[in-house]
Amino acid sequence: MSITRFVKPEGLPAFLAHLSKEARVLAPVVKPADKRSVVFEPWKEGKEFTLEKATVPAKAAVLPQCETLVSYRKVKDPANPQNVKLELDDTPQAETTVVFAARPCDARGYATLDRPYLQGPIADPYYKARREKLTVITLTCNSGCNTCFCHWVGGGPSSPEGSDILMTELKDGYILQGITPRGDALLEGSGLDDGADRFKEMEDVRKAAWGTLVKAPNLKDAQARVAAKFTDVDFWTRETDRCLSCGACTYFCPTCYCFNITDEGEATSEKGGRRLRSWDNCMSPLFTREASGHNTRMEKALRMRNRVSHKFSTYPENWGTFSCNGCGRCISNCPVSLDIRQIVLDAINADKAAK
Amino acid sequence: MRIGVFICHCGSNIAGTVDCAKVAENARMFPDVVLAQDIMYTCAEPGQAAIEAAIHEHKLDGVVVASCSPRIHEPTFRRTVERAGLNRYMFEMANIREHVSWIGKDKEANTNKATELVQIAVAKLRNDKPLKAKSFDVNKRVLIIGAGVAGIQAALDCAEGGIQVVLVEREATIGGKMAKLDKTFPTVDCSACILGPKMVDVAQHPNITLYAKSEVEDISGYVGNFSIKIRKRATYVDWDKCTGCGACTEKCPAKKTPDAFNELVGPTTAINIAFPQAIPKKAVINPEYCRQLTKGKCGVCAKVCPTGAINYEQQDEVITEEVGCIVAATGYDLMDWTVYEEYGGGRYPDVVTSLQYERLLSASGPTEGHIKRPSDGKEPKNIVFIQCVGSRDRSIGRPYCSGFCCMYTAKQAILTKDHIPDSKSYVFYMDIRANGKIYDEFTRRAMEEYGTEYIRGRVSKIYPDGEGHLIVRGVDTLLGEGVEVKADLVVLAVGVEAAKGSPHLAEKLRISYDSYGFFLESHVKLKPVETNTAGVYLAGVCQGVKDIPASVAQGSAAAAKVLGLFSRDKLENDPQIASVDMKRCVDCGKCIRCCPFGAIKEVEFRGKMYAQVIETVCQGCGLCTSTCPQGAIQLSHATDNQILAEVNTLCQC
Amino acid sequence: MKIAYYPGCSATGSSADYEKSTQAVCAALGMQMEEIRGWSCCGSTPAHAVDTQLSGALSARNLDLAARQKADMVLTPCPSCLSNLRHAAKRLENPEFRAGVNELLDEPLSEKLPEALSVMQGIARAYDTDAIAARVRKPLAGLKLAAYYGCLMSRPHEVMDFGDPENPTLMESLLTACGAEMVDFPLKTECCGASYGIPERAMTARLTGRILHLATMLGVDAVVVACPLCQMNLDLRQQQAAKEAGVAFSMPVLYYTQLMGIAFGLAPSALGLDKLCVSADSLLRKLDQPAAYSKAPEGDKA
Amino acid sequence: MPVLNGKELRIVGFLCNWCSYGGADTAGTARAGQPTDLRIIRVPCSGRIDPLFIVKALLNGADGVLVSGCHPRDCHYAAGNFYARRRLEVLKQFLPVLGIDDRRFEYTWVSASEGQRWQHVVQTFTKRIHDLGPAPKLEDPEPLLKVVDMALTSLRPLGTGQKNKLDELKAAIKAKLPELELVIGWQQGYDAARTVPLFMRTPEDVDKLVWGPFNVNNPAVYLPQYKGKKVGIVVKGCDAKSVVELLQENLINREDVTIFAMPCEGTLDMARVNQELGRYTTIDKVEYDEAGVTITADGKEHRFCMNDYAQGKCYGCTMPTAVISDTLIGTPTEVKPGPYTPPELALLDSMSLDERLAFWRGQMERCIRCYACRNACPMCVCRDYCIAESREPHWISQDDSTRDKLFFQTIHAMHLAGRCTGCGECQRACPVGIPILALRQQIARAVGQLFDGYKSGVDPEAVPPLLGYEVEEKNIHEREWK
Repeated sequence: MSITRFVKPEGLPAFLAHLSKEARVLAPVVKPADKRSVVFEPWKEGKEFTLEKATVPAKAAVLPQCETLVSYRKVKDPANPQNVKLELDDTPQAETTVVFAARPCDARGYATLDRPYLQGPIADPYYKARREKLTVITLTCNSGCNTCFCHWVGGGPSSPEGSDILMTELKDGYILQGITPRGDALLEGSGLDDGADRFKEMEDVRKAAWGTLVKAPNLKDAQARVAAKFTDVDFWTRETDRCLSCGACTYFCPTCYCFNITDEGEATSEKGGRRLRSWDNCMSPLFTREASGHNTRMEKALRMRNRVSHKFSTYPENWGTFSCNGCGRCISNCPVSLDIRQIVLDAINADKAAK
Repeated sequence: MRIGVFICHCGSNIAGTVDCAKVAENARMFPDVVLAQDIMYTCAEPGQAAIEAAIHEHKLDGVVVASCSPRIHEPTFRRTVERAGLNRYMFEMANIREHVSWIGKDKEANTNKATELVQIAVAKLRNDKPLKAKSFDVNKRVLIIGAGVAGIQAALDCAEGGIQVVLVEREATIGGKMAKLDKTFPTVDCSACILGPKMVDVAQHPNITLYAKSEVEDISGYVGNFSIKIRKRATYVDWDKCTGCGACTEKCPAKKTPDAFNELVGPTTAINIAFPQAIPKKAVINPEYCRQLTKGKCGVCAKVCPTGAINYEQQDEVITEEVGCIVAATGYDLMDWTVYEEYGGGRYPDVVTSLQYERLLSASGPTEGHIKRPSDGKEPKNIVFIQCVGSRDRSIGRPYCSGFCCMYTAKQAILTKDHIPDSKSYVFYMDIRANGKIYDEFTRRAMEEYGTEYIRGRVSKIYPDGEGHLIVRGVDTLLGEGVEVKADLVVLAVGVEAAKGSPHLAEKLRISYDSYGFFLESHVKLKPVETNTAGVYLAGVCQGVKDIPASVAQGSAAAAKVLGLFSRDKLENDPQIASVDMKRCVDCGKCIRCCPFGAIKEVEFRGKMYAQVIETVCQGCGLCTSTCPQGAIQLSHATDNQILAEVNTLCQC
Repeated sequence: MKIAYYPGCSATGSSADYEKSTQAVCAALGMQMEEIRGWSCCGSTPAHAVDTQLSGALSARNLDLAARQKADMVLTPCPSCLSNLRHAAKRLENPEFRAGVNELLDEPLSEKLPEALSVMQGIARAYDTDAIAARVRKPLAGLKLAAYYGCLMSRPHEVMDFGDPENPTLMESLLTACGAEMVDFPLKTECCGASYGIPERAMTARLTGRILHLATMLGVDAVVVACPLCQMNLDLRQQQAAKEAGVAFSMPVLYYTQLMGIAFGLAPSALGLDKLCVSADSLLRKLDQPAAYSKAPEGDKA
Repeated sequence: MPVLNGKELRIVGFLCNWCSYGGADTAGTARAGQPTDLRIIRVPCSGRIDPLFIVKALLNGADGVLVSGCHPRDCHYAAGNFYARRRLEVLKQFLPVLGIDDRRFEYTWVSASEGQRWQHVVQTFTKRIHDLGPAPKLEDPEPLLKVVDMALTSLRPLGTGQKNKLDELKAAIKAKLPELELVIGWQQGYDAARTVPLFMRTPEDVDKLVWGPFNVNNPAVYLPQYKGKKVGIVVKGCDAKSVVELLQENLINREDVTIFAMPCEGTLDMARVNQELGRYTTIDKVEYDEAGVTITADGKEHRFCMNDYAQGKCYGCTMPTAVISDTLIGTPTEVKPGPYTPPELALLDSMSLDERLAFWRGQMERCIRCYACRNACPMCVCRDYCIAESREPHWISQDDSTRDKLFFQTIHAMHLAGRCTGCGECQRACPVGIPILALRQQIARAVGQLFDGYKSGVDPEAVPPLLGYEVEEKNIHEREWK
């Protein structure tokens, strides 16, 4: 029986305050505008927050849009300006962080990122430093939405993967269930009332959530079908006619993990220079443009092929599971509503139609 | 990169209010700077030697000099670094004299500002790239526009220098205004005698192709490769056949044709030769007065012409000439003095311009040298000369002095005495401007030996007294009283302005001109015969008022420039020009549309279209670089990154 | 186009003949002019020398009265009045000056003031040469005249806007339309001595002498003027000028309105011809007109 | 090396080499005393000065920027300063919308001989900047999150376009399809409550064509990539303006593009529709009527009347029917132009300078540089080589800083000066809803005031204002240096 705690809605701010004593708490905050959006921001005492699904996933907790890998300074000897001392500092900056009210598809993102960043031949020290200090409290979904399809790809409205604590909304409050030892430890120290008596109610709510989902198609041979489509460029061209090759789908995706490295700043200035790692966007032609100007993926169809194939065939080839969590952000945030589900289904059904 | 920084004291000009040693010390901390020292006089020989030595010793690949304005010594120091084997564009300057030391006494602020200016110079230098000038071959032919005395001199000097000359003259004969003069000051030489031989030389010189009665219609191309369209006006006479015998002139019935060459003093015939020594000595028909061409019936000249040279159907002809550079020697015109109603506004026939008077004095003129009053043909006894008519007069927009009128009036006064011994000449003047060799002595002779009465004052009114005389009323400021002279003839020393159509020609040459139409020289003191447009030179009054000796001198000066330009087989272009990075160009055409010199064209490469810079036409203004949204076209030595380096160094918050 | 008329002080006094002939000619042409009710002196020469603000106010008041009578244009025969009215209008363009004038007057000036022109300009604007020629009954054929404008009417150009300041030609065109032959009179804008006739009599005599001498040399039948002061200096002081120049003069000096009146066939008495010192009889006889009464003591019996 | 704090402020000067730099030299030679704040950067010509240098300086710590070039007509390169004059005036009108006081930037013309005038210019400008004090930094103010007021009244009745003859349009397209490679239009998206661009190559594709308030995308964005190929496009009024602007800059050839048009009665603001719909799994049905649409999602009915839920641009639209078209189905609707300020611009107008700076800091923080705004813009034909992501030239760092993100928006706005037709796609495409349209609307308003009410995308022959110049500018006059 895992540790469970219960908290009333009014008790949440106190809970957050408790958490933010030792950690930076990232909570979803509403950004009012004609087009309203929800983004994760460091929570401070008295700051408003919401439990809606965030427009931008909390990937930045482990893979920030831009981080300094190395900061370097060249210190010149006034007497002899020719010899220059180089000071380097490549210690990863990591801060104990709690992601509050992520969604199962966000949390599962961390698991998807862990594989290449930690379980590969070399673990990325920067990612590792942050990942080890991260605690994820995930709010399970009580219903699906028009763009979610987590249950198509092995996830679900209450899938625990990547989370330390699962939080479920009940009629009069929230029950928090510890998943990992780190989660349990946090709950024990949280001083909240015990939630064991509400455990049964929690399971019913979670099962009910599954009921609201639209039946998922079977994607078991999606990996093979998508791989087979690799050489059919016409297919990809027709699928991406309307794509604008901007970066909305990749930057809003909780599982995209490609990055670019650039040097900025002047080594000899007081602030010194910095080697930056920032998100990269495989849908942009810059991703594969070579110094000569040649580009292996000049057409956007090839770039789309690369994105979809990576998530549905190459990643599964390496790690055995899709790297798409079905959060649907690439669909809801796309200026032309390009639907990755449609592409995968078209790839799967294409041979049936051909037969 | 290894940069050397040299801070100049400039004696006390900089060191007076800038701590040069401190600036050098600060400079040592800037990126890539391996050497920073201050020098007493960097531009002087030892200073330059110190830089060259430092380049060798410290294996520098970039130099920053902080001293005076780059507009003065950038070329100097570029040659210095080049002598030391460094590319001349791996060099930057910081202006810490005109922009720092000379404009403020606060030593601490000046030193800090000087340091910052050196810092941004270093920042720009770190982004500079070595640039090589490209060479292109030169068409060693010169176009000279205007065949007055300056144009003739330039043409002869160029031709003597072995250069092919294309000489274009708008009038039917060369010689310009000087050909119209009877005598010239200060020697009272006969103008035709000293100019005539040069005109003949022009006609006979094998290197000179003369296009008389022709105008430049269009100029395209660039220094070394200009393409000129010349419009040969129809003269209705086939000049190859015409021998200049003048038979047609005698028989032509249209005797009332206005004689432009003789400044409309007397009438002439519709077909005529301007004056006996005209070059080319060929007849020309004035289409507006020729009865054959206006009413369709006459044809007398065609009948009498021994060689059948008359051709009424002749049309204009446009010829294209390729040349390497151009000399503009288009001379001047007299301003329209009829704006002066007080002098009769042109209604009184006996009020004539100085040039008309020259034609009256000239033996080849309509009156064969006898001075006659245009109204009644009588010989005038009292002749009044009025100076500064349309010069030094801001009220009609002519504030400048026309330079040579005081001298030719003295000459005309002397000649008048010779022609009419018992005549009396009066000269109303403000100041006598006689600043040439034996010029003042010449005007003294006019006053003392020839009894010309010089009255210092302006004339307020000229009016006929009803008895055939002209009352000239003015004031004698030296006596402080009004003066009235009963004159038989009044000669106005009319002011000078640029030849008609100069602004239009300037636009074709792509040179600038001032509000009076005179062409703008590159530098009023140091480059009077060059313009800001490479390959276009000036000579004579088209650049500004001057007398014959100065015009001739400028003719030779322009020729010297041409010969200098053509002394090399290949011309080097200025490498600070734009270039297109084909990888980034999306052929949106914005740069092509905004380039003032049409120096960018669209080229096709592997099936796609790109912009490309014509290296010899690009002048390096950088308009295209700031117009291209994605920075695909960059002006070398002023690229976006170079300027951004300076901006980022200053604004780093 | 409503026209207001500003006669000026001399009209009711020394230049009554100019006034009579102006009214007659305008009536003959059918030009309705309504005299400004309650007009005052324009300040003439001395006012603006003493206080430009006050002199501006004087003329501005007249223009304002015309504006209140809904007039679009104000015509005045006398060049001095014209100069003052137009100078005032020009100075009113400067807001401070206008505010100063408004204080001086009982109530502020109306926004838009009518343009002041000379009667001659009014006639020329309203009727082109054909319309005037059509009105001529007795063409002035055979008459050789010299038009004399004086120094004030066309200067300064930017205020008076009366054609070329050195060579105005409006009188020539009007009188040519009436059939007269106009000579090119070079001294048309020379000074006649104006009000210096009193303190500097000799100088005025010399100036008028020169004008009359040239006119005589050019063999004209009369000098035509449009200014009361010029007429007086040239006509009244002809003997003094003759003494000064040492030449006998008998040159009639008429107003252009008198000549136009003659051309329109109006009665000499309606044109005040009897007021002339140098009788115009020789001129009239030339036109075989009944001789106007010579300067006999019997006065102007019809 | 910072400025001497306390004594100096950071004033950057851009001077043209031939005249103004010479003028500064002349002032120096004449020992004309001047304050020391100004640091002069020499450029070949005032035409070389990209307004973005000035914005880059002002956003990164400059307290004042002074630009000086040759007097118009004196330019050594003939037309350099004519172009500069237009660009710099547009920039000066644009700065206030960012929250930057436009008095901190000035441009003037000083010739090489005018040493004294240069001294006066430097003294006056330096004093003005010292009076204004140090420039506020973008990071200083607390983020201000104000929302655009979308309660607007339309210049014409908004509707759902049920009267247009969609079948006639489909027939017309099918007729022309054989000679065209494809025709671009709209089709239903992944559910009935949205549409997505449709690429019609076969008659079956044409059957998918829809016309109604959900047609929010601007198909013109795809035309430049098909330059040289025969394509067709179905356009609303605003889309047609983008086509005309592309023609004005010959980024497409008129003979290659076949334009189908129908009168548009307005489009829905999908942001507010989705917000009203909230979280749902399936759309049951969508009913259209004259005044609006009724969407039933997960059994719950939602009413969207066009007057309340249209996009901002539709309320002020004066050209609902395409300006040019080859096939127009239906009669164009006349709209009498009336007073209308775009809602985003109205919001910015209502704020003080400092509030605007705080506003943009608050908005740009959440931008994650996905560049959907750039790629949705039909005018951004150089998107693949954009200076937002390039090192040659290197305008912006990849650093996740609010200042660089705001700087990109100014790049986009300045590049659109005199070209933006106000189609609003950039703002609609922004996933985090930043009201960036306000910046483009401010520039369009300035261009309208400066160039006699010039509107882009209306006349295919007109030259975009910043790609041309007048020797005598009617509405741009040199400011005296009082």
